[in-house]
Amino acid sequence: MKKLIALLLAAIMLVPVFAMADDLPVLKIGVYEPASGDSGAGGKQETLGVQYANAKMPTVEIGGTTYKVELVMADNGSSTDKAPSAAQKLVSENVSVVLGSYGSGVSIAGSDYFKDAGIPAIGLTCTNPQVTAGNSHYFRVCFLDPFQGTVLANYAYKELGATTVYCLGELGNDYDQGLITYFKQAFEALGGTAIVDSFPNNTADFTSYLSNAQGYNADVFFCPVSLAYSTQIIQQASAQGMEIAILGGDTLDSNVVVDAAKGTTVKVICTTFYQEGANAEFDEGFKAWLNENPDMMTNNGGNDMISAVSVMGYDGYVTALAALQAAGSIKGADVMAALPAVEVDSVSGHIKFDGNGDAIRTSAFVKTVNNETGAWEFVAEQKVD
Amino acid sequence: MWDTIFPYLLSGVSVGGQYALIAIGYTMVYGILRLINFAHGDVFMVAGIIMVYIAASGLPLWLCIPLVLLITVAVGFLIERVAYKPLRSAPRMSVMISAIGVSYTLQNLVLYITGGLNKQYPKIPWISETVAIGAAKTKMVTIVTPFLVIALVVALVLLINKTKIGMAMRAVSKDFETSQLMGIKINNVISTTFIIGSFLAGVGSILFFTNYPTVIQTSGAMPGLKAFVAAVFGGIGSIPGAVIGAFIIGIMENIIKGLDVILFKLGVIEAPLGLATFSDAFSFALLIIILVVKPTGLFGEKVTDKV
Amino acid sequence: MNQKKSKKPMIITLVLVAAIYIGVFIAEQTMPATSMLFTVLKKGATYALVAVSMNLLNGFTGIFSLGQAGFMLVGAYVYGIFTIPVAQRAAVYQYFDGGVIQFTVPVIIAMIFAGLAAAFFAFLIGLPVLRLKSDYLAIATLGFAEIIRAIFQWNGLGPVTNGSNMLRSFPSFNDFNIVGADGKVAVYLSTLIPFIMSGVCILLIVLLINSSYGRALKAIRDDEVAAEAMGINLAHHKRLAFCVSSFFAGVGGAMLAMYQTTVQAKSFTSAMTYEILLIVVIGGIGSVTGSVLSSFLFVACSEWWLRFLDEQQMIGDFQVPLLRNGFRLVVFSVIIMIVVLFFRRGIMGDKELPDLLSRRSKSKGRAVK
Amino acid sequence: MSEKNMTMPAEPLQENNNQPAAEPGKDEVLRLENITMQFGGVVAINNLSLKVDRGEIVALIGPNGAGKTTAFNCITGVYEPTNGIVYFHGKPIVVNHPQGKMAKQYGGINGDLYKNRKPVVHTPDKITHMGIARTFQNIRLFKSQTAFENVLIGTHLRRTSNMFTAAFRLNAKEEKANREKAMNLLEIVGLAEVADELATSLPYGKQRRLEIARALATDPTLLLLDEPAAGMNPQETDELGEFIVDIKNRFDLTVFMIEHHMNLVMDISDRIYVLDFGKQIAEGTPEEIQKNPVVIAAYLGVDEE
Repeated sequence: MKKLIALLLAAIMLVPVFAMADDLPVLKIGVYEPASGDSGAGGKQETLGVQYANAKMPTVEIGGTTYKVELVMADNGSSTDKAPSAAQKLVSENVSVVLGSYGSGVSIAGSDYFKDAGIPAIGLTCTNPQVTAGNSHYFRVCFLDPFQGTVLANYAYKELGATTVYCLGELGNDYDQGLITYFKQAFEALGGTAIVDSFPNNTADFTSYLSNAQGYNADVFFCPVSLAYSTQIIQQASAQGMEIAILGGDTLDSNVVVDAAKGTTVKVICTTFYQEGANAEFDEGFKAWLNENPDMMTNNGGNDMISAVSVMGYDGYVTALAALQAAGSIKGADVMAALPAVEVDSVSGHIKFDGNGDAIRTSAFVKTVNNETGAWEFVAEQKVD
Repeated sequence: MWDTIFPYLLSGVSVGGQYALIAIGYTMVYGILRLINFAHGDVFMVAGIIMVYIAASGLPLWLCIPLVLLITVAVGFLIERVAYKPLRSAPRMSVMISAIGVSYTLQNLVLYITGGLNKQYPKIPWISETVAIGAAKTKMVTIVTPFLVIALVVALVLLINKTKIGMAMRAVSKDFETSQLMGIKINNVISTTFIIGSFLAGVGSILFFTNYPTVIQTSGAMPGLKAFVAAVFGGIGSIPGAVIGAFIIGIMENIIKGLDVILFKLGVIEAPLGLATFSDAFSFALLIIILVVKPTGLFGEKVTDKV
Repeated sequence: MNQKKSKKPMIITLVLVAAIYIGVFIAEQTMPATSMLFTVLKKGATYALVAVSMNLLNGFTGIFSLGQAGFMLVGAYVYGIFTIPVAQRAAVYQYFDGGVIQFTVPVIIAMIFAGLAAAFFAFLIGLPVLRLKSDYLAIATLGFAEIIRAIFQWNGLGPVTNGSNMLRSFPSFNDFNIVGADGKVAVYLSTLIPFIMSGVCILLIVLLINSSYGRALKAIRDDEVAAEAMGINLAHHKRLAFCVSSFFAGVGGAMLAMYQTTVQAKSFTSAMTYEILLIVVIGGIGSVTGSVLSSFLFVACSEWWLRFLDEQQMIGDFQVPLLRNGFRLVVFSVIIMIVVLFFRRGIMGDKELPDLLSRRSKSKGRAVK
Repeated sequence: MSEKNMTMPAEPLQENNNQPAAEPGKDEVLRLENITMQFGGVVAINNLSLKVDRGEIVALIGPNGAGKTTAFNCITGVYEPTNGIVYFHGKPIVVNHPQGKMAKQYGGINGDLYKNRKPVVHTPDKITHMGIARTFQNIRLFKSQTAFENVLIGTHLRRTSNMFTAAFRLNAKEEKANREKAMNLLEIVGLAEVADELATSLPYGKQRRLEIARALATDPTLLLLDEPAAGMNPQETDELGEFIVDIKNRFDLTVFMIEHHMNLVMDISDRIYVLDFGKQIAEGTPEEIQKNPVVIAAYLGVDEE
């Protein structure tokens, strides 16, 4: 028995030796994203943005030398207990900077590992303030939940004329719970009532929660949950013939959601970072790239619709390169030092960090699903001052 | 008030029916092998995945469904032959560990195949249509389920009481060794049990995933455990017991999800207590109460083991 | 175990163990702290303790319990709750304005609390379920773990448990490193400390197993009726084993918290218990040494050695087929099934390192349980 | 004989009425009073009454299925008798009368004899604690442990240490004493040289002796032997006979044994009780029993394996 295992391991240890060397010096960027679990779909789409950027800008010139940029992927399995080893994997590969993650919980879970290794991290779509709060190594290119929560609350109250909102989040998901809390604050400040409810993870049967919303006579069903759950909720809502609108955060901005809502009567609205069409050049390039790579297409949910998380992935990569160049070194510490001053104009707009390391964002896009055509429709660009 | 509770009952009945179909598999296997087949819930999940891929391959649905059931049955049969048969003489603990191993393997296999992403379950015409019952709207499957379950159970009970193999099953579940000595082909009986169990799990998965149409490797775990609880609750070895237990659990857990609203409507509480958190835990609380108070369950007959 | 038996193997064992500890210490000072090796060692040490604690029940007392994850959860939470710096609490308990507990206790005390809390839950659970037969007991304990999980996630307890949100910024393994004046780490202890922690705990368990009580537990495992006829009080001894096992599971939970740097109830699922059970099985039911060895093997394979299976590999220009995210776990579970089916005695059977070293071990060859 | 059987219940009955806590002769070790054990419809023991005095070797014989082992199980607390009292050194250690459902459907003898007495139930370990040790008809050794460890476990119940003192080896003196005691016992039963062998790897006869050694380790005053000579050849049986007498004297024991080997029984026992179909059909010295027609009838054609 022991022999068997020993042999097996010996064999395993040998394999990586065959990895090919490259003539250009290599610079590693860690991609810390869920490829499996509840947020797997979103994580893959976000990763696509990074991969596309890497395909477009495979090399970068830093301090006179040109480096080949190599992406090191680590699947954090959308769960806080798998996160540490994923983070540790990136650290052990000596990446210069980490991009990610989709989902705030795993970002927080990985944070300390990057911190201890002195590697800066750039959050792409983790919107919970706690990710960057009280640390100097975590940055973020997207907006924050207090902002998004306010935007959603305003929209629900003013545009949808809602007075009662039923909020449903997943137990133990920091993104859901955070956004719901800020939404509740903002919405009740406006004079509405928000009822908060949670479901245990791996829930499939949402019918009773939908009944709850009706039971409370809610005007809006607010569920900023992972794609795994939001699709379920939409389909079951249509089965129960629910009239009230389903409102969600940036996680809902995905073609998976569109497919679920297509052909139903369920009204799905969400806030997001980017509206397809705002940057024609990127759109075309990205779609073309997807169509060339079938497995990328599958990772994007089977069609070439652009979800905002991909854009954020792209922008994160751009920001990272800018930081590397500004640092003039591939040492994590130097990059960390350079990041606060970095400013870039990219697909999702102008990116500049505030004292917390959060990109200063003043506007979010609101979009809704067209149930016939099965496409996102731009509703409004919401600003909060 | 009734209008408030009715939707929960509806959800409860439909999910209960689906639990029932899984629970029967548990109760039969336990009745014969005294083994908690931890992998049964995963067989149910695998059935769902198979449907996803077969339907994606573009076969017509009327062909998909029988095909899915066939493959599911094959899977169940193989599991028994590969993972349990070699351990026939081994202590119970090793068999149970093997069952856990199988469950682990199936989940990881599906994780690998699906890449860890939720898969959309194909829409099966008729049963996924929406119908209105009074105020509440629901899918056709919700109404179909209980009747289908009852029909299947009746058929099963007939099979067990009227046919030769059924008699053999009863004999084996009464006394394994003796019936072996009496020349009953134990392995055939056990295989048949697994085949029936997997078949029902397959049917259950079709109903379940039509209602809640996404499949992921963990989809089977919770329904599996709850179905087992149902089986114990109804009395291990008793098929009607399993079915009744399943319906009770299905209804209760949905009532609990809605308890906040109900109490809210009754004016007992002003703000929700978040009791929905306990919708899963409740089943297990019930399990433990039953095990402690009446280990034989509602309809189980006493199993006397020799001192 | 007989006084006539030579002490030599014992001494060799102790020397080996000491050598390992020294090796760990040296490795930590010399090798880069970012190496995957240390992650494996830290997590391995944690799992080793939990696996041994489970083995005490399933292997030495013959109680088939599947509650381990639940007790780890209790331990992890209690540790977190009592060690999060007061300054940080406002941030951690952001939705429960800082929570109710506004003090901290030293790490060691917190770990003991963690163990005691887990043992207390075990005591409560044990009262009803320990009377149950093998697999009913298993499913009941599994259920209890799920219930505990739900309780800790309930927002009603938010001010204490932070509801379903994660606990974080409590002392982690890395905080054991001694930082010099220059802000750089002077002495690395982040791997040695967990080794010492679980080493001490495992030593305690071994001492118990080899004491008069340990023999009584083994007697219960072998034959309850005979054990009772020898005047061994079944209920008392089973409860004892259950509480002790849970105590150390709780301590293990606290260590897991330190390793993960964050704690969240939702990750303590039955899947975690299954993993630990499989570790015990691979190591050999009834062998402490086995559990320890297989913990490190298991962690190393799943976190490190087999990770390459999750990524596309090129050998020359040839792309190795099948390698894709998740393949690692497939290979892994197949290995486990092979062990479960064909190597049921696991790595060590029910032997310990000293048995292997002693010449007598031949005559002591034991039957499969 | 049979009228004796009828009169037996009478005396304890009066006894209970005037003095509930029976006060028998002080050299009486064990007394069964109207013990009846009923499993569902089956009456395994029917109103069995017997006594064993200090220093005696008393045998309980009877055809297979006569309820001998059931009697042992009632004494040692494995079963709770449907009705009757077991006195040990004059103290009632088991008291029961038909309860609940049993009370109604139970038509047996003396059903209401002990109505006025509170049932006393002890788990087997308590009874072992009081000083009754037993061996098993189908050997029940701890299979994963050595002969030495098997005996050592027998010393556990007299421990003064608790879990912590034991784990931290604060009970070293006691531990040492126990180990010596165990080794000593192994020498007495002549198994010293196989001390480190797995119990289950020993030959049959040695396993039986080991079981006795293990029982002795619990410091009993009464030793219950369930077919100690089962499966032994005549020579081994004779040795066993001497051995039993020897340990009886050495440890000042009282021995109550179930046995099929008549030569053994006739050789060493002072008195013999004969059971058939759960009823006591005879009692007396070996000579009386050998002459007793009822016994011969009961045994007619019953081979003594």
